[in-house]
Formats: sequence, C-alpha cells, structure tokens
Amino acid sequence: MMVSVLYFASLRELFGLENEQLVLPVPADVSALIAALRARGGAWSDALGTDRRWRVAVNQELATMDTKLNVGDEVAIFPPVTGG
Amino acid sequence: MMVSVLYFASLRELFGLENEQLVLPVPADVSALIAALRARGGAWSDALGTDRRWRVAVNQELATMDTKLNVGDEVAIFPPVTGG
Amino acid sequence: MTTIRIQNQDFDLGAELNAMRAGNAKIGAVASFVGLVRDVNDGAGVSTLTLEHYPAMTRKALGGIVDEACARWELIDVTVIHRVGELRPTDQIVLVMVASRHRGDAFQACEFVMDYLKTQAPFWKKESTPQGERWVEARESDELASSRWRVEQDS
Amino acid sequence: MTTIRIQNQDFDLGAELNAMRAGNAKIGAVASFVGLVRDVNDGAGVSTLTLEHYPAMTRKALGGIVDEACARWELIDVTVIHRVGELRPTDQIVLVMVASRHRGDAFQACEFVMDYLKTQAPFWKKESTPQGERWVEARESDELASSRWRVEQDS
Repeated sequence: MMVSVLYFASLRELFGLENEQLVLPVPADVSALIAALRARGGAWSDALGTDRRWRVAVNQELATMDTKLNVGDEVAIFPPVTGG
Repeated sequence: MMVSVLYFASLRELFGLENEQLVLPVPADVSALIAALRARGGAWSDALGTDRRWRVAVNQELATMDTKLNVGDEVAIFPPVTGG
Repeated sequence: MTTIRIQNQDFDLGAELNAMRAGNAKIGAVASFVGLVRDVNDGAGVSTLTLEHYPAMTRKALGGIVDEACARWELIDVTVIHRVGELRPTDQIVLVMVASRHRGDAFQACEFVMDYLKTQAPFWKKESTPQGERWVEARESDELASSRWRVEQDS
Repeated sequence: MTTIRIQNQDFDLGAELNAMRAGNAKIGAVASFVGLVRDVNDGAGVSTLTLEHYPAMTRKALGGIVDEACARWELIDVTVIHRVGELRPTDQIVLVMVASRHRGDAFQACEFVMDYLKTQAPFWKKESTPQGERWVEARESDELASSRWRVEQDS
C-alpha cells in the first residue's frame, strides 16, 4: 500500500527530503509508518525517537499514533508548530 | 461650607440644572449632601431615593456615602456610566 | 507609554497600531478592542448616539485604569481613545490597544481596561430612536465583568 | 462570515476593520490581535524571520479553528490573515479579528483562535540571528494556553 509522506521545517532539513512515496504492509497505522522510518537509523531514528517532539497529520488533519492509514493517504510529519 | 455640585446626563436633564454652589454644615460627607438634595422633594427625592441608581464623585474620583467633604470640593452626581 | 485621547473626530485603527509598533521592536503582541454604534439596542432602532462626558474626571479615570493595568501586567504600550459628541450606526466609539511582549498580557489587559472603562469612566450615551430620545441604561453584565477582576486579584 | 488569507504581503488593520463594520450595523464589538516580529527572541538578536507552512493543510486547519469558535460564541464576522515568507522586526505576522454584538464573545473567541492557531496551524518560524539560522522552538506555554479551552468546555 502506497502513501505519500511530506516533511516540513527542521525535519525536512534534517532528512534532506521534502516528500517521498512509501510502501507499507496492510493494515497500517501511523505507528507502523513511524517504525518504518525509524528503522532507517541515523537522523531518522534520532528525530523520530519517542523522546523527541514531532507531530503527524493524515490528509491534512492532526493525527495520533493509532490513526489508520489507507492507500493514497497524504501523511505529513513536522515539528510542533510555531506560527502566529 | 461651600461645595460645587455638578449634574450629568439624565440627572442634569431631570433637575434642569448643570451645576450649583451649595452650603453645607460642617462636618459634612456625601450622605449629608444627598440628604440636603432629597429634602427638595419632587424630582430630587425621586431620583436620589435609595431605590434609584446613581453615582457620586468627589474631586473627580468615585466616592461613597461616607466620603468626607471639604470646603471647595467638586462633587458630581450622575447615573451609572454607559460609555465604551 | 500611554496615550489617552478624548475626541470628536474619528480614529484609524491601523494608524494607531503603526505608530505603536514603529517605536518598539520589543513588541510581539498587540490586542485591540473597538466598540461600534449598533443600529439596534434593546429592541429599538437607533439613528444617532450622543456621547456626553465629565471632562475634568474623564482623563483622570482613564489614566487610573491604565495605570492599574500597567501594574498588573507586563505592558509596553497602551492607547485609549474615546469619542464624544454625535455618532451614527457603524461609527467607532472607543479604542483600547495594548502592546506587550507576549499575547497573554495584551489580551488580559485589553479586556480589563474595557471592563473598567465601562463601569468607571464618566461617559453617558443618549440614543435617538423613532420613539424619541432615551438615555442608555447601564447593564448589570458590565458590573459583573468589572467585578471579576477584583475577585481574581483577591483570590 | 469568515475570511481566511495566507499571504506574503502585508495587511492593514484599519482597512480590515472598515471592511468588517461597513457591512453590518449589528456589530457592537471588534476584538483584534496582531502578532509582530520582535528583534530579540530567547536572548538572541533577530534580523529576519522566515515563515514556512503546509499549504494544503493551513487553510483547512484555520477553517476548522474558526468554525469551532463560531460554534462556541455568538459571532458576526471573523478574519484571519497569516503571512508567510521573509519578515523583519516590527513586521506584522498574523491578524485575528472577531466581530460580535457584545465584547465578551469577541474577546474570548479572538483569544481562542490565537491559542489554537499557535498549536494547530501548520506554520514554522526560522530565525536568522548573528549566530546563524535556527528554527524557533514551540513553547510549553502555548500548549497550556490551548489546553485551557478544552478544560473549560469539559467542566
């Protein structure tokens, strides 16, 4: 199952990546996606470790670790927001 | 002892008076002044009755019934404010 | 810094903000309130609103309210403008603008100044309606809004 | 009525207010908040501030926050403008303007929208300082400010 993954702000710079297509086994949720990314090691496991602060949105809405993912979903991973 | 008394808004219209000089026996406080005005009867006792709402300022600061009055004080009597 | 103006003429919210922020790059937050003349009040149409005040006391009262706000919160700048004379629906009546480093102080101080102004500054409104002229009655809700700041400080 | 704009260019607070009040003589109260770029943040000088956002989500997030405010309070009009791109100290970043009949609703809704925007709208600030560039860290105080609105609704 393919999903789009987008990175913003410091995570985008840290990973050197704006977006990618990722294939996940079905059924998948956000925690499965994060686990797959952490498995890359280096900056990935470091920035997405449980002790770091990051947020995830699925189809442009804030999501949690147990939010289910469907084929074609747009998943965004970013640091806590700082606008306003 | 002479004090100036000013009236504003609906009270000014009701009394048909903007301001006056009033002689009070010494010592005097706000309640003595109000009692003297009520003694005039008519609109005065009506508008300044205890069941009506009005405010008093002495030398441009909100005051209470027991605020002391001194010679030359400026006393203002007006309805509750409605600006803003 | 504090600016207090009582005036017949209108004011421009953007110009007041620009004057405030041009002077101080420490300002991170500006909360403003503008009160407007509504065309209906207590069920009656309003064609004009006339504002009377007690000039000798007005500036003193507003200055005292702003000083109290500056004592309670960390503020950088405060502007209060209140119009007097004859106004019409959609006209601006009052402006309270508060600048601070962070928004919590600005929001709270702005609401505090408005609540106290509503109960302690000597302004009175007279409405002209199809049924004639009438003095606006003070609202119980304004007394309550003002009193909650006393409770907060005592507790 | 709701206006939401994400833009590079500046905005004028007075013009936004005039547009709002011209349209509706039922408005008695307008509360506004403007966030500005400060020249110092966390002890370091700031020469420029660059705002990045997640376009597909930004409008959706802001729309959701404004809808929630309209559900909680009696509002007549809401305008939210957030700038993106490169800004300098004293520049305007964000505007939240809320119109209602009475001031309590306007003040509360304006602060609510700002608190939620600060924690839920996908904007990120990068500061350029003499020590180089750095991403601004989210503040714990913003999380707290946002969470108190949840508590209030539950209780």
